[in-house]
Amino acid sequence: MIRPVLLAVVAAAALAFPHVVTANYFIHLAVLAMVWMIVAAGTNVIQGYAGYVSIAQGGFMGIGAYSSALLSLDAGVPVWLAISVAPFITALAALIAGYPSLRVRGHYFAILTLAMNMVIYIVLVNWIPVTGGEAGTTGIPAPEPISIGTLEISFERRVNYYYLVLAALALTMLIVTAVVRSRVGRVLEAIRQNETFAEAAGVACWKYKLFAFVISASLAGFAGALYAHYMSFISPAPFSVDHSLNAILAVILGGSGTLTGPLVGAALTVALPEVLRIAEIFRLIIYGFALVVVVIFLPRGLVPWIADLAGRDWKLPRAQSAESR
Amino acid sequence: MLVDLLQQLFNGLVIGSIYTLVALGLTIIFGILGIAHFAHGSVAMFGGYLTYFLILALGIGVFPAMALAMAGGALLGVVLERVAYYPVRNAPPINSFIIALGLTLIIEKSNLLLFGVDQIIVPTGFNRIFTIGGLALPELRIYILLTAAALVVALTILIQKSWMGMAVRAVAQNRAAAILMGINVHAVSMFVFALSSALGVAAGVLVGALFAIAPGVSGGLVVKGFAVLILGGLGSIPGAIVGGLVLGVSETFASAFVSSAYKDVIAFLLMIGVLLVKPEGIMRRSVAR
Amino acid sequence: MLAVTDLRIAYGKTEVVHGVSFDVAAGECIALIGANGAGKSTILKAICGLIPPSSGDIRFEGRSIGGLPGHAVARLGICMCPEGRQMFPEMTVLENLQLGAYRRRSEDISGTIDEVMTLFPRLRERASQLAGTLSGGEQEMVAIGRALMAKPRLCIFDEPSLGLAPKVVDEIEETLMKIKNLGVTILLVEQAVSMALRVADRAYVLEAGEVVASGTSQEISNDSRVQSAYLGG
Amino acid sequence: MRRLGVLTIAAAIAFSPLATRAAEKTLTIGVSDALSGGGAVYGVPEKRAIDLAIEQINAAGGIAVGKDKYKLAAIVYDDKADPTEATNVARKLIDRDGVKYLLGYCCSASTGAVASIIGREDAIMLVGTAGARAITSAGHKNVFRTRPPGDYTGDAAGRFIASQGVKRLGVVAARDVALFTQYRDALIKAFESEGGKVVAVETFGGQDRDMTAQLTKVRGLEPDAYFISGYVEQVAFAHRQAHELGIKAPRFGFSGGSAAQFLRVASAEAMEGVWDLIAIEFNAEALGENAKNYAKAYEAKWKEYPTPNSAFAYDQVYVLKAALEAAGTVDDLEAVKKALRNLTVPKEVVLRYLPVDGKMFDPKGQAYISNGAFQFRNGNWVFVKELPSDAAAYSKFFQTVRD
Repeated sequence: MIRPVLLAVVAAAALAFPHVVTANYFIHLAVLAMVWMIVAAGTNVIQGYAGYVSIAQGGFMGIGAYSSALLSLDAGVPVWLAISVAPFITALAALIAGYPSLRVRGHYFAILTLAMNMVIYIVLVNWIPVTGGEAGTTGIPAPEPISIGTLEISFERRVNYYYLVLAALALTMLIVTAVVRSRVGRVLEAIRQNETFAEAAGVACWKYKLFAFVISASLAGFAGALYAHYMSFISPAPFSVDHSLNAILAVILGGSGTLTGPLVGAALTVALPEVLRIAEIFRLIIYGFALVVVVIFLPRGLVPWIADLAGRDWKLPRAQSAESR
Repeated sequence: MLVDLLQQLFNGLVIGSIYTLVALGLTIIFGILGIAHFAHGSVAMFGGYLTYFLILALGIGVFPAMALAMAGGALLGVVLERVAYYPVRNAPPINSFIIALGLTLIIEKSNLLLFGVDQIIVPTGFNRIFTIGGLALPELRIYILLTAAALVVALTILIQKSWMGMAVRAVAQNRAAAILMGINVHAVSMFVFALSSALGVAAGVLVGALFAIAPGVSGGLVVKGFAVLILGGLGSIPGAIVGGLVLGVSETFASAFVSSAYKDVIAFLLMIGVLLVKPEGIMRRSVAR
Repeated sequence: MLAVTDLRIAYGKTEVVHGVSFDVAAGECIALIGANGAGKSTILKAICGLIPPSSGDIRFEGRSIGGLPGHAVARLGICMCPEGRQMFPEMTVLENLQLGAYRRRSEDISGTIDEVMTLFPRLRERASQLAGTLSGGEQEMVAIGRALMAKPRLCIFDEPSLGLAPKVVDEIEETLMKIKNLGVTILLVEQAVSMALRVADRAYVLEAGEVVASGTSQEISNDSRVQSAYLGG
Repeated sequence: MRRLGVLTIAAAIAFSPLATRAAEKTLTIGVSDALSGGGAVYGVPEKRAIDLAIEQINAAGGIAVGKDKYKLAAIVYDDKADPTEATNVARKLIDRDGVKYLLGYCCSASTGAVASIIGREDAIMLVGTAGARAITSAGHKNVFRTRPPGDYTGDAAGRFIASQGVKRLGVVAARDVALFTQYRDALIKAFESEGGKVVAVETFGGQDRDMTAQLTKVRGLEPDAYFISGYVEQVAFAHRQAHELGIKAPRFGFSGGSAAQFLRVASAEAMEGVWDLIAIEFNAEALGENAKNYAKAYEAKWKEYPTPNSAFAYDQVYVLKAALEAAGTVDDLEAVKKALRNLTVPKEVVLRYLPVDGKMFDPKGQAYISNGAFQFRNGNWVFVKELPSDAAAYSKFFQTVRD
């Protein structure tokens, strides 16, 4: 009963936001937060459901961002098409990288994805004729304006871009929800809880893991594309390992293996430093502590914890708590 | 031309000996506890900074300062094990992994806070350069090789000959049996963290003497360490030694003959290749041998 | 020497040992016998501190050791020769034996090594071979020798004959007799019931986590239920 | 850095017109510079020079705009020389802090990123040390730069190296910082047009501190001289390693660090005889009274001698002051832009600018100074000679390029 109401309230708040908080800067932050929510929602599929830590999400975001930017800049592809194609390009990259990598488990997989991210980063930095190197790529166009009757909606305007990203986020959540509530989602949870068991039960685990990995990556790529056309400028820096860690933090903080947790986590990682107005360095130290403390004391993350505190039966597909295993 | 090859080989070995030290610390932790201790590079950097400030503050030489810093590093290692990893020892591995990421952030940024953002260079005073044929052998690089070699030998003796070393190997090979022998696994964990952090500090000092310690250096170092680990086999001490030198030399040659821009990529390709073809690494997997 | 009273053990919420009591006197050899899954190994693990008991008492020489960590139990002189031998596979035979004496690491152990090697001459030949490369029987010898290295006050054998050829099982029986005759207190868990009863002074029969019979080995051998269930009679 | 709660900020924005009316007028400017990381060797001195200039201007009564006197205040953020961070900082300064004048900007990549988006924003950007050509050549009407682009100096440097009798040159240089690549390309072109031959171009990346492999490779090709350029932190390592490899041939370079910055990494022995071919950024002896006073004041305030390029940033503030006073407004950006474009070189500046058509900035907002050759002798940089450079001719070419 309570969930549809809550959902409606959140949706209404999101729609009203740019008209209530009109300061450009806060709309800017909200756009960034939603971009990160898309990344975190994707990361959650591989990390929260399948139980595999991928430290390549930042890199995949970069692939999406650069492919969309370069398609529209150099190949003259319409921006709408470029943004729509970017997740598929990223998915292809993830498929190629993931197919051999998912033969290994646990730490090996994490280290391998870390290496993947570093390779992507090094290529972005060094493939200067294409990417522009560390100095980045400038002048990335916003999506072409849409005309509805006489009304022209320009995405150079921040408010309009806000609604674009909001719609993208809604689409993302539809996809993720569909995936985790399907048979695939149940198999992924089985893999997380005991892969050997699942394997023994005749499940071709690698197919499901690969699927989860590719979905995660392509959502990161989607977010990257949205980011590129919003900023109009990209450089390799936001696609480094640090930002993959940020995605992992968002998932862990909010509640891994829940639908809402990663969104809350991502919003917090964007909003906290602004609210606290603290120096970057303290922020990162606090992030570090947050990771350690949450893993030790709230292994299920903030959202399930608060839900428990509220004593409500939120029927979220949620991770088994660590201590019960 | 031969001189240039030898020069590159020598340079590669010097870098490789540092990679070896980093990888040794990572490998014994992984062998015993199954933890990918990502914060290791930041601990190494902490050691480098600490050594630098000890040299300035106490007016002592680089080796005594390094010894003190290694003791400090050992202590830090014990604290990390107790406070952060111990509470999640029975949880799924993903938890310890995320703890490791959190610790990396904490230590890395605390270094910034404590020691500032400027790059620092550990002063050694080893400025002489020996020349044999056309081969230039800077005194500093020779000392780095020797220091790394001495630490590797000391570690090998410790692990092979002492009771504690035996206990470490026993826990790595058969944890339950080790407990039945009366080995305190928690004490071994702490010992391993102390030992590996001290080694990491030594590596940090060498990096700081040869190049510089600065924000961002640790990330590269720890990733190279893991590349070595995977090359040599997770948990293998001889693997770390051989893998470190192989990586150092191949990187130098790649940089000279293929592309200095993509030398790191080459290292990763090597690592990914090994993982896929021979996941146990080029040496056998074990802390034992 | 060892007194177990009303011991209960649970895995998660499932209780698998339901109030077992038995005792071992100094110098005695006691056998716990029972079918697979009767809870024998679980009881041993609890005694050795590898799993905590949910209730009940384990006393060793008058001191309660229930819930004590494994290494602390071992240091009191309770030594287990575990099921499946549990070698340190990439260490030499000699190193495996040395580790057995870990609780005596401040003492000179060369004499004990000599004694064990006299007991198992084959181990002397194989001293520098890696334990993981030995045959099952040889590994069992290493496991027993390793347990003896600790100069245990109580020596626990968990299924020493498991998975070994009949000829080797005979050798193991012989060895156990030798050890018993050295005056070592023994707690033996076996599925090879007839062998166990030949070695032991007294025996307890476990079924589904409960003691269903106890007495001298003679009495147990003659018990009709035991005969029909375990001795093929 | 100001540390205020969001609410306080909101309040400050809401009530700022009131506040200005009540108190004496304050003009808040934004400063974005690399205060940490590899760019900090340029960014920190730059920020210090700006602080010093603000302090001096305020002590002298502020800026006279029409009938009002404005005191300057600065909001300073660390952009880490990182392009993304720098654009975020620009957003914060413009959108959140309501700043109209942006100063600082030491590093090419970060500045280039901001310059690429600033055209759409309602703000004026004054660039200090960042040398990538595109920052001003892109032609945004609200960007002005005191430092000349890298290729302007590189061309003069290439001719100078050839004039030193060098026939075969080995190049080891930063891989992808536009300032250095553009300088390098101009240098190679000029050097080869004088009949020289470049035997190898080896590069290193932003985090590298080990150039031994590249140097060893170039050493094997036996060049007459080396050219090594990049940020100080790295170039100092290259010189140290060249020395360690027993390289005796002359080493030319381009990085513009102070002697102290180099000596933190390389010994005086390793640095002896090394050339730095730069725009004559700062040299108290060569530049006269203003420069001497600047050096004295900087040293008194910050307990260290100013780095060469900090003067670009110092001059930025006086340029802004002169333009605001000429425009007679702080709010009408169009008027201020016009004033900047028509500005003659203000008397307070430290560097010796070469005006184009009598104006400090050319039509693309670019200023020029002369170039010079400095050599490291006995632990310090010594000014050896001026390199012939034609600002007017370069400016003409500059109007035709966009990258």
